Amino acid sequence: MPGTESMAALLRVEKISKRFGGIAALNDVSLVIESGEIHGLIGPNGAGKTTLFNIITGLYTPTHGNLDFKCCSLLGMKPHQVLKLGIARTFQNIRLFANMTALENVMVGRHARSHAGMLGAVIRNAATRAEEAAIQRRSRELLELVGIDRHRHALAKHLSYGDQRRLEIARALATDPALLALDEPAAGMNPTERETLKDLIVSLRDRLGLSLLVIEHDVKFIMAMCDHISVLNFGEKIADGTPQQVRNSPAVIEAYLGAEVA
Amino acid sequence: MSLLAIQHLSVSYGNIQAVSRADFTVDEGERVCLIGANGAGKTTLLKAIAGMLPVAHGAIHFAGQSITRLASHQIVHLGLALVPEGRGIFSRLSVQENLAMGAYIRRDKAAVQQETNEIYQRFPRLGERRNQPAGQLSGGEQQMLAIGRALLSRPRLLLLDEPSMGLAPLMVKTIFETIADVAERGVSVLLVEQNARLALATCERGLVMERGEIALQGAAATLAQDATIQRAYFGV
Amino acid sequence: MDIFVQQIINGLVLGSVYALVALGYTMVYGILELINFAHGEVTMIGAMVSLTVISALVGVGVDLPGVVIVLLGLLAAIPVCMGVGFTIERLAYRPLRNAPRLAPLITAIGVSIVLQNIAMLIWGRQYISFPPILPQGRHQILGATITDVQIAILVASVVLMLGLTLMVKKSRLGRAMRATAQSPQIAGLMGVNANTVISLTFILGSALAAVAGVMVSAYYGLAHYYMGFLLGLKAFSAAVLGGIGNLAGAVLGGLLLGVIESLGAGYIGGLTGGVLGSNYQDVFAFFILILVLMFRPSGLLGERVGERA
Amino acid sequence: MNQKSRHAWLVFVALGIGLALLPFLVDAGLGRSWVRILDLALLYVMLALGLNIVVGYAGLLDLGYIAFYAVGAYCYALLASPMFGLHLPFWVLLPLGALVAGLFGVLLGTPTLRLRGDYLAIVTLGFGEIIRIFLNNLNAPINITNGPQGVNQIDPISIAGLSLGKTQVLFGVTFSSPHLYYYLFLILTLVVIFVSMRLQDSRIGRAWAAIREDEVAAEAMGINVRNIKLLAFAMGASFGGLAGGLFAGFQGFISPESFNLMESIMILCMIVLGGMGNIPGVILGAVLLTVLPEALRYIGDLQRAWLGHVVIDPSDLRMLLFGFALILMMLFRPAGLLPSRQRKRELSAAGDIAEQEQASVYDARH
Amino acid sequence: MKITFVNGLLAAVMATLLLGACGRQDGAAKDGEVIKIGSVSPLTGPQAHLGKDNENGARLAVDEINAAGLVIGGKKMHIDLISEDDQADPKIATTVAQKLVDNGVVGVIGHLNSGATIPASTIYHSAGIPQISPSATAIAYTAQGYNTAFRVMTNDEQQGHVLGQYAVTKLGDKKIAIIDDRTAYGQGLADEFAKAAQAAGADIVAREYTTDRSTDFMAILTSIKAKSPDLVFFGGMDPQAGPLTKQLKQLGINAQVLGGDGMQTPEYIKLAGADAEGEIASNPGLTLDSMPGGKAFKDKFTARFGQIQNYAPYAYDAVYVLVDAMKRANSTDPAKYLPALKTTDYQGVTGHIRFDQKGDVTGGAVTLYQVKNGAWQPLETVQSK
Repeated sequence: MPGTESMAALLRVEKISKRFGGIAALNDVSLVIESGEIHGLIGPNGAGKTTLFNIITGLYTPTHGNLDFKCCSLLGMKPHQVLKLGIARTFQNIRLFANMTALENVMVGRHARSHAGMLGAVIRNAATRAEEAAIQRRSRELLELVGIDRHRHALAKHLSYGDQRRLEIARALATDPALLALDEPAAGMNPTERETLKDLIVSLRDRLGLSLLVIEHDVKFIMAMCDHISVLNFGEKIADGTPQQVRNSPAVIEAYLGAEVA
Repeated sequence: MSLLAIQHLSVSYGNIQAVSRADFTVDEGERVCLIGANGAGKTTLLKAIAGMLPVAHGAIHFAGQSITRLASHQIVHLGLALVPEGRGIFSRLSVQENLAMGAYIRRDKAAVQQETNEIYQRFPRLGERRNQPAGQLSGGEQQMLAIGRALLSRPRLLLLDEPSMGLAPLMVKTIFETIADVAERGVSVLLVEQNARLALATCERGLVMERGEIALQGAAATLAQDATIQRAYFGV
Repeated sequence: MDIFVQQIINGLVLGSVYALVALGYTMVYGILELINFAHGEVTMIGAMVSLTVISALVGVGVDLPGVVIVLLGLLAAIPVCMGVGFTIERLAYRPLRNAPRLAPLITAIGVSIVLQNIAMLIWGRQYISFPPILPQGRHQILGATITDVQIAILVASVVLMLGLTLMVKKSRLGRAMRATAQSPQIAGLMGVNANTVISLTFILGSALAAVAGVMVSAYYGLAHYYMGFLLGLKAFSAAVLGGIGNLAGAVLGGLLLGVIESLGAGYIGGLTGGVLGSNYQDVFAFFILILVLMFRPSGLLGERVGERA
Repeated sequence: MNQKSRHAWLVFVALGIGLALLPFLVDAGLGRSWVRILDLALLYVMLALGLNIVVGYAGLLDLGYIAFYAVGAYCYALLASPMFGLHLPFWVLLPLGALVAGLFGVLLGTPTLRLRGDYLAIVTLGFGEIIRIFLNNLNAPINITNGPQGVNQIDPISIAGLSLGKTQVLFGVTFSSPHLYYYLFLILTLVVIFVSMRLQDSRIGRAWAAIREDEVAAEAMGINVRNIKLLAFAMGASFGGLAGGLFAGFQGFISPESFNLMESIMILCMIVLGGMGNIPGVILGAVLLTVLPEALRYIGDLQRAWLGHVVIDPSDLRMLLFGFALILMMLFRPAGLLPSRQRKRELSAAGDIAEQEQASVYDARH
Repeated sequence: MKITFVNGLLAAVMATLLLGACGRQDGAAKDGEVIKIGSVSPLTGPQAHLGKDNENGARLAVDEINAAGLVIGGKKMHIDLISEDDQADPKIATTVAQKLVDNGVVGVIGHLNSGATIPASTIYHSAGIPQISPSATAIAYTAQGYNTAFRVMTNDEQQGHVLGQYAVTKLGDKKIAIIDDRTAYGQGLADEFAKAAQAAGADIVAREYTTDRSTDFMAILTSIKAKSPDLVFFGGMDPQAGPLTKQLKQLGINAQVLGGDGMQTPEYIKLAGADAEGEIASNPGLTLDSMPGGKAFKDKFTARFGQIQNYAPYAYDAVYVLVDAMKRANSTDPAKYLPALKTTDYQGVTGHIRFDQKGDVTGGAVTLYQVKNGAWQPLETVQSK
């Protein structure tokens, strides 16, 4: 599925607004994520980035607007349904299953792509055993891909910070997404660690043909990696374009970057 | 004589040693930054100094007094304040109440009122939202609140744990200006920061932590020129 | 019409009793997120101690007005309950501060059983009756009857709630309590000794329990070593209904639960054409409770814990 | 067969023989009442394992669990007693009881899906009470449950014409009724243990663990939180329903007072005390809390043996000591007597670096 | 995994074996042959005060008999009273019953509640051990066809019938409200009362319910007030009856309160205070004071245990009835003295005790009492059917 229809719209966000009580968190935001691109989402704190994220992944329902993913509208879908369609995510404040092992975390990610039910679990027939083995195999592969296979039996909460971020990505990948949404994946990492992460993200696109949506504050990090960047400020989109276009946008400089960075 | 003196300090969680044999000082009026990779033990070190974690070995002296075995609520009284990682504001309390908590140990109401007003002048956004729950502030505003709150305990030494974490570039700039300003007024600063370049630019002296140990220390300017450091922490 | 007014009054008085006990639950919950299952038992101890003192005073023939004697009983009960509350927290809860969440629940149940049985050893298995020394004045409101004791209970719960709210909202200690509730570590950085604040919360909650215990036994005229269980359960439901951890919520929840029970007992028969009777009053009360929580999962005045991603 | 697995087999066989002989040993050493206590302990093991699915696996605090026990018991009692003149066989009644209880689990679980922690606890508590009140009052206008009088003369379980309610001589060995029930309960307990183990280590078990750890993340990983929660409620409830049916047949008489809130609380105590989520722990907790109050009956005899006479009436002390035991066990083993693998680690490395370093990184942000 | 299960279990078993071993030497030092009689009632929980009362009644009888010297079949006998706590829990009741059987008791006085008595009776029956309940009133108890089940208390039907008739014919109250506490006892009595009262021509204007834990009855009483009944019948125990009477007066309801044996206690007067004045309740049997030995029993009991709660005299009589049967049968073997028990004809402090086919006390009288000047005064004694 990935990469075949290059440069076709994968996710179309149309005039999304979201209000909490009386406060508008998002106002008429539209953007398009193409198949196979890394799309950056930046903006000052409180600009509505995470809110948009939560709307795309089904955690919030927008007040107005529409979302189209591949063929269908995502409106009214629950997170688990959105995931089933192929959008997976990570969380700003890492949300792993802290008391499960790294391997178990990734195996949970395979839930939506496997079927064994109650009866299978109890009688453990051939089909269930085969499925279980496949889940394990795939999970190991993903742990290897993100480079933490050696920690597979450690509890998630015992992993180092960087490894937790990587595990979260592996868990999301286990759901076979077409679009992977990363919420501040580099937060709390030093430049060297960021560099490694950037390589991983780029390789996900290049090797697996994934599309990615990334929120990040580190301008250097995001500019170096993204094909396309959207900028939010006070709930509105103030810029949209290639990294170069965005970097030179006066509105972005004023609201976000500050004069000397640009 | 140094304001803060750390001698052979070790801190453990269970059987994992997070900080081992750290030695350093912070002088009166000095700005010192602590840089290092994730999990190097920086936050642990700050927490141990502030009395939030028990010390396994070694000693901590502050203003000539041993605070090695004191609890955090006792240490505040001596003039040491920590702005914790993640800011640690009381999100359900109002902005005003958060500041009042900062002055919890003080009884001089008039002066507290005076200083609170100064903070509102310095950060007008806080003044505008003084009756709102602090949880409704944006990340940058919360960081300002956390710093303002710490200042209200009238610290001689301010410990800051990653004040730029998760903030937009413009906001990072504002926060660091504030830190510099605070130091100008004679408050000593010990700063933990991921953004090593910025940290070394703000401080006079730098400490580099690796795997729980202080691997290197020296003048900030010298460290900033160090090729190894540039490679490891500047991402060049 | 006067029947309806009477039912509302009945409910409000019953609800004030729930509210008084619920306040103690909610205070402790607010700071520790712990259901202090032994709180009902502390109420029972309060009732028992005050009754012992009151009976002794009446027994030796002290010539004082009834109200004064009851107040003396209350004065004796409050410090005892404070001591009990302090001890419970110190011995059964504090060591488990960092243990898995349900561990203190089990010690709370253990404490509850222990307190009941100690009370049984001290005061025996009998019901103890309250000497009839309080003024028995009755008043008519809109065709309904209300007594002096009922008025006193209503007033006391409102006054205590207002006082507590004021204390928690405005005072230095109250602010420290709320800060500790959110994060004991950060509060420590501000100079707050979290252990002291938590102890004080238990002590304050237990003093409230003593007041509630005295009122309950004075109103119903009896006390028994087993009385704390049901009272505690109802008060806990009330606290949850109002939004546990919220003082005004505890009182609102208490009053509402009282009124619901009262109206349920009074009108279920009529509403269901006689198919269900007052034997279903608790079903009715729980049903409303469940309904409320379905639409407001954090109780009526509870903070909406918005899901953050 | 290598050395190790041979060793395991030996243990297994010894265990089987031990469990088979247990009622006779206990009968000879302590008296038949202890065989009854064993029977009850096995019922509580089933109940505790059922509640463990809801609380231990899925992390849903349920204080009304006893309702499902009641549903199973009444299912059996009403269909195998003079009450309606029906006398269905046990192999219809036990699955039926489990099924009906499971349905009730789904029914009662549905409105609680959005609730968390203590709010969930109070709602489930309410449901438990509602069921008990209905059972207690459905004797009018139509008599369905016989109200507070309870249902009497319930048929004992009878397998292939062999009534477990009477003393039987099989293969030349005399089995009293409690002995016979012991073997039936033991077999079913082993089945329940087996099912519990298999479920824990399965796709469904992982999904339960995931919602226990973090519901939002679980949903974001494609787990249908609603269904998986209801599955936990239904599964736990059906274990309860099964145990309830057995209880009705064993006891011959049931009334609503056997299904009060305190019972729910005691079952919760069993799993927390034993070690939540860990099957051996839960079993130990159930056995301990059934046996302990009965063992404490001997304090009078102990006093007589050691002090020559009874100083304090045992009935005054029994529950007091029980309360103290609960507190002390929890203080010394806060994660339970046999904590689960994960909880044990959770405690031993109470603050590991990664966690401490980031514990509060983002929590203040919205 | 199962290893730990067994280890835990074995540890528990070992502990109890040790304890049990210690416990098996009781009574060795006493002179004469020892026979064991069991006494079971709730000694913890909300009904503990009544349970302890039963035990005390039985203990008084046993001590008297031992002091007087008991000779059966030419041998000197010593009775050991083994008291157990059933917590008013049906499940614990069966365990405890089995424990008494294991212990070799030859007869049992108990249990207190019908809910505990009924399941336990199956165990006594299969062991062939006679059981006399001093207080269980549910009809179902003796309707099971067990030849070992007896009671010295009138059942709900007998007492309810007397009360229903009395309310209508003697008190002349036609508009009647009924409250019960939804326990087996309260509901059973109230239902039988309702039947009898209706048969006598009364109009049941209200049927309300409470629980055996409640202390607040304002809501149901307010509903009742709207129906302005002449009489309010309460099926339940004194802890509810007391405050209920108080609240009834407080609401200004002008009706006679009537109750059964659960209300005819000194506790009721204490709890209701001055409001108890004039209210009526029944208790099976004749008045204690009018019985031979009744006054003496009361004095002895009060001196030793304090106030009689309720059923102590019945427990006391039950012990004597058991021993009387043994004496007549000249044996302490349950199988041998059980037939003698059936033909009991014994004058106790609660009345003249004879059993019918089912084991119910026959021809038992029911006495009605009224509170006058703060004390229960007998009104009249009625023969039950």
